[in-house]
Amino acid sequence: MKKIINNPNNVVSEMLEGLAKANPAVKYSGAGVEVISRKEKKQNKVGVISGGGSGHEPAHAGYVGYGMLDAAVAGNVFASPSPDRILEGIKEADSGQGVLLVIKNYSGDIMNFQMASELAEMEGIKTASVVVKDDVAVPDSTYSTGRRGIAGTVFVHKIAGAAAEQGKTLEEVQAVAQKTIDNIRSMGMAMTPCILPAVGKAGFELAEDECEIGMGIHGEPGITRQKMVSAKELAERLLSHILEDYDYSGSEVAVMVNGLGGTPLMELYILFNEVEKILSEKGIKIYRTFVGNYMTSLEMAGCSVTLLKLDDELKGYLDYPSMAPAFRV
Amino acid sequence: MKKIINNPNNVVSEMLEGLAKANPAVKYSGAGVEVISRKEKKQNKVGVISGGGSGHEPAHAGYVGYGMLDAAVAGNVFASPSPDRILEGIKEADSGQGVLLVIKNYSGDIMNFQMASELAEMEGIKTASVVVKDDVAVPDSTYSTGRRGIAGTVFVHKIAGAAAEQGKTLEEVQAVAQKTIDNIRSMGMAMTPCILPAVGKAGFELAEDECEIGMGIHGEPGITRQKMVSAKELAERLLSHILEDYDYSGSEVAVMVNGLGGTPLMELYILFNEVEKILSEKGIKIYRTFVGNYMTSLEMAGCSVTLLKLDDELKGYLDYPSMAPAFRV
Amino acid sequence: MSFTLTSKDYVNYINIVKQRIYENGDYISGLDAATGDGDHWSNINMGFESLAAAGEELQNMPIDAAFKKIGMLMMSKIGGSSGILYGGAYMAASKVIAGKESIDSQDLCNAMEAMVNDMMQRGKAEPGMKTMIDSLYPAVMAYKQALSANISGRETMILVKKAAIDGAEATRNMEAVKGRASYQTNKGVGNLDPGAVTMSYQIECLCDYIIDNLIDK
Amino acid sequence: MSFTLTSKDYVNYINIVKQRIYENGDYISGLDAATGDGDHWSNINMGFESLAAAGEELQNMPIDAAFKKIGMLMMSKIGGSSGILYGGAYMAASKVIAGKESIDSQDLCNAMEAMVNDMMQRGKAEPGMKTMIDSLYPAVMAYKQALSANISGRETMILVKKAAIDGAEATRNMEAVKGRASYQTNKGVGNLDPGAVTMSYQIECLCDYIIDNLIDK
Ligand SMILES: Nc1ncnc2c1ncn2[C@@H]1O[C@H](COP(=O)(O)OP(=O)(O)O)[C@@H](O)[C@H]1O
Ligand SMILES: Nc1ncnc2c1ncn2[C@@H]1O[C@H](COP(=O)(O)OP(=O)(O)O)[C@@H](O)[C@H]1O
Ligand SMILES: [Mg+2]
Ligand SMILES: [Mg+2]
Ligand SMILES: [Mg+2]
Ligand SMILES: [Mg+2]
Repeated sequence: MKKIINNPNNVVSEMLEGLAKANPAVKYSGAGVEVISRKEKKQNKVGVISGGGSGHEPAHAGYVGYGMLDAAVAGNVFASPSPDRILEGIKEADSGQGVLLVIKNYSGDIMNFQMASELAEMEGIKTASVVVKDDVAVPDSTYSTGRRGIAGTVFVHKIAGAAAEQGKTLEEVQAVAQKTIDNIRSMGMAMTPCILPAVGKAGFELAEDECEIGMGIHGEPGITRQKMVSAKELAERLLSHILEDYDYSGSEVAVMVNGLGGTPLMELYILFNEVEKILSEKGIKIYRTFVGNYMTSLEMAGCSVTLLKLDDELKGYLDYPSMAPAFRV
Repeated sequence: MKKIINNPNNVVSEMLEGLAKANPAVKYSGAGVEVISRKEKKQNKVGVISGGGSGHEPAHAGYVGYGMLDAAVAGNVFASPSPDRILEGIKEADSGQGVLLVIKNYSGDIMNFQMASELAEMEGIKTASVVVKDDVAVPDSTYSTGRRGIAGTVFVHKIAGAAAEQGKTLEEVQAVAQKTIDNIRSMGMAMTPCILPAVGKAGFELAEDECEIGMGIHGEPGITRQKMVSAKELAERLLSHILEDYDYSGSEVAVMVNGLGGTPLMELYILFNEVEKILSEKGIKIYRTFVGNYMTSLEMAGCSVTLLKLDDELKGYLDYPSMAPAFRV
Repeated sequence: MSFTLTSKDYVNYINIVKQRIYENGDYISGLDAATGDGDHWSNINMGFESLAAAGEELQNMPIDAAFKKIGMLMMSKIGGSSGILYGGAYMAASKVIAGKESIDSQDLCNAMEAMVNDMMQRGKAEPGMKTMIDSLYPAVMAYKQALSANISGRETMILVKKAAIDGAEATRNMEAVKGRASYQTNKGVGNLDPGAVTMSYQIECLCDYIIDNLIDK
Repeated sequence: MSFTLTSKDYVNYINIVKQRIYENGDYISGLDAATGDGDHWSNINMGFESLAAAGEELQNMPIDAAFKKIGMLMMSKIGGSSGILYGGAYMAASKVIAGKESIDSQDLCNAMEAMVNDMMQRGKAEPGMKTMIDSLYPAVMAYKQALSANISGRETMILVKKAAIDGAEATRNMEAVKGRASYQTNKGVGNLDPGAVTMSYQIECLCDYIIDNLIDK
């Protein structure tokens, strides 16, 4: 393992300490709490928070800022933050109008955020939750945990954050966040594994010419392990899974081509170039595009493609200014 | 080699095509010319262009936008663009007040930009040039090529771009760009090699526990190959080279902690956290911080640290709005 | 027949299981990497490190308070699925032994039953879903049966331990429904569930501790 | 004694050297990777591919125009240091043979001399700095000497070729002053300069082509 770190057990706190020093608009709660929140707290606004395991940077702390999140709560690498941390995030975000929790659909996150929201209610803070499940690599299901939440989560932060900034109520913000979730689908792939700092070596291997279609952002298994394909074929493959799952035909969409951390921007743009061609052939109109590292998996090489179907309401929120350093609009 | 590409020979044009589709504020000249320029051309403003080999994304095309570059010219991977391409970039950037060329100090870039500026003068376009040489890993010299231009170049784009946007003359923009260059020092390191798409395999190897201090952004040799060190020691090492070369004591600086493409943001923030501690100990005040992938080397894992000494003039330009997607201020 | 388990004993046991978990780092990380996200060992290892670090404080508390404190520490230090599941479980256990300085065998069985119930409820999971429950649940069942059958404390502990280990082993052929292994096309069949394995370590170490230290030979 | 080199010949030669360069991809990439940025082969290979692609057009031009066109193609298709150096060199060569349909041995020598002069001026480099000049310069010197010594065309070509190859080999012990190898602590000593090697391939192939096809045996 070659990483620019000190002690593997301190990566989260040292990272957030660095992040808060670099971004004067946010403050850091300190080690053990791991909350990044806005320094200037707007009063009487619905708070929007998110969080999850670390290792997905810039998610989630990079999305704290005007127009987006009020606070982000970090767990250890790939581990949901605990309820006490989340509670601190909720308190930071609360200014009297309640707090929306944007949760990614993993059983650890669900259980921890659930308990945190109970603790918050006990302290008199109203909360509401939405659960993002955009990864079409996994069949949807109510019996099992079901679909994972991946890069599409960033769109939910953006839109819920904008609605909250515009003075919507908790119920309204929750409703528009849910509507966003209902219209998002993502699909990813990976080319190399990632290494958890505390573990020190990769959990799996991919051969020199192999990739895994549908792999999750924690290296969870995908659909198929196969020979590496061209950017064109990859775009076709990822989009076909998305389009089989949800009918985007004739609609306007926001597109995100997301890098997993180890894949250079050059490749993401080449992939987007192919994605655009396919969408335009299919008559799906791109309203706005985001290409970059938005929801990563440490140093993993790979990518995901996300589509969000837009209407005028969602467009308005998507276009609303955001000062979050990792998502400036 | 596992890359999300189609044909290795087309990576530059497909990337820029994708980039222009993703960013409606710019236009792409087309394959073979490889110029990204602003769609809305402000009249009677000094043009600022830059460029160089590809593989350093988001440099340089990501820095085209209001407040920063007017055009960026891309060569093949790691190869300076040819004079005819640069000439196209100059023409795109020209609106009657002349064009500043921001060149990184490599003999290929110098020769190609030099000829392009002669061609431009022949067509009646006034040009001026500055050469960025911030990499303290290489001793400065007038006899040899001397210091390489690396991540500090982005600050030069930013400041020259802001000065031009504010209506300064070509001479004034050149002067402030030169002043910026005079006050910038950078130092990098690498942990893994990168793979040129057309070559298909790495040009060198670094052992599982090795890094190379001072390696250039094209994998050019550094100062020492050594065992990997902690983030703290790395910050000390990189800064000591910088501070030995230039006296930043008592001054206010902009800091950039730049990733080479394969290093996750988590590690960059941890490194910055250490950089900040050292600077604060030494009484060097940080005015503004930039942490991210600004000047990369394909998928190379590694980083660089850049310091820019600021005065009120430079602060003003650094803080001036920029709409370039890779450097929003 | 029975035994008396104090907070001091529990802290001793924690130090033993902490070592056991520490030594099996590669193995457990590998299990979670095969079907999940690879962090289970680092989560649970960090959890036991912080329990051990709080040993001084824990051993001077009544056992109900110690369980509550353990729950809070696990919930906040481990994170992920295991942190909240263990955290919730210990807090639930603390309630059923409320007011006790130390506990006997029946109390321990009650505590473990409260734990598994809390885990099932919180995780919306049942036995057979390839989780840590598949080690704890059969252990609790065996414990209850042994207590009602009135066999020796030593034999009881051996049965509980065996049920936990067999339960963990049985996860190999189960299809995952909850947790990350459920994302696999084959639902993780063929691989042990890491959470079940670390659960079985804990039960095994606890039973062995009781056998070795609290029961007359 | 002399020979006549036409555009058609030059295109034939280009196809030969293109193949030679293509076959040595790993070797040349390795040389540039060792001391530079690893792109020299891909640059020059792409350049010769585009020259070959323009073969039809080139072979129907007078040789001065063909050289100019070659220069423009190399400058725009290769990029990097080599592109502009070769581009400028061919354009300079085109000027000294202006007005010629085809060239003889003296013309070729003059053209090569113009090339090396342009390279030295543009690159601010001299022989001994571990660049492509270290292959071309001695070749030109040998050529001039051979022409004034009035030896056979065949022998002349052999001498020119040898000088180019020896010159490339001599870069091994030189310290780099220009180009990326100059960044090395040891200035690249011990490694051949990739640009000198590909230059020597070109001169070697050209000399061999002339010997094999244009000179009576
Ligand atoms: N819903 C659930 N109910 C019960 N146990 C679960 C549930 N989800 C996961 N587990 C258990 O947690 C273990 C994984 O723990 P850990 O790796 O620490 O958390 P995470 O899955 O969040 O990374 C699994 O092996 C399984 O035993
Ligand atoms: N200033 C210069 N003068 C003459 N030749 C040079 C100069 N700089 C580089 N070269 C030659 O160019 C070769 C490298 O070419 P190439 O790899 O294509 O360009 P780059 O160095 O820009 O990557 C070197 O091996 C050397 O022979
Ligand atoms: Mg986890
Ligand atoms: Mg190059
Ligand atoms: Mg796990
Ligand atoms: Mg090169």
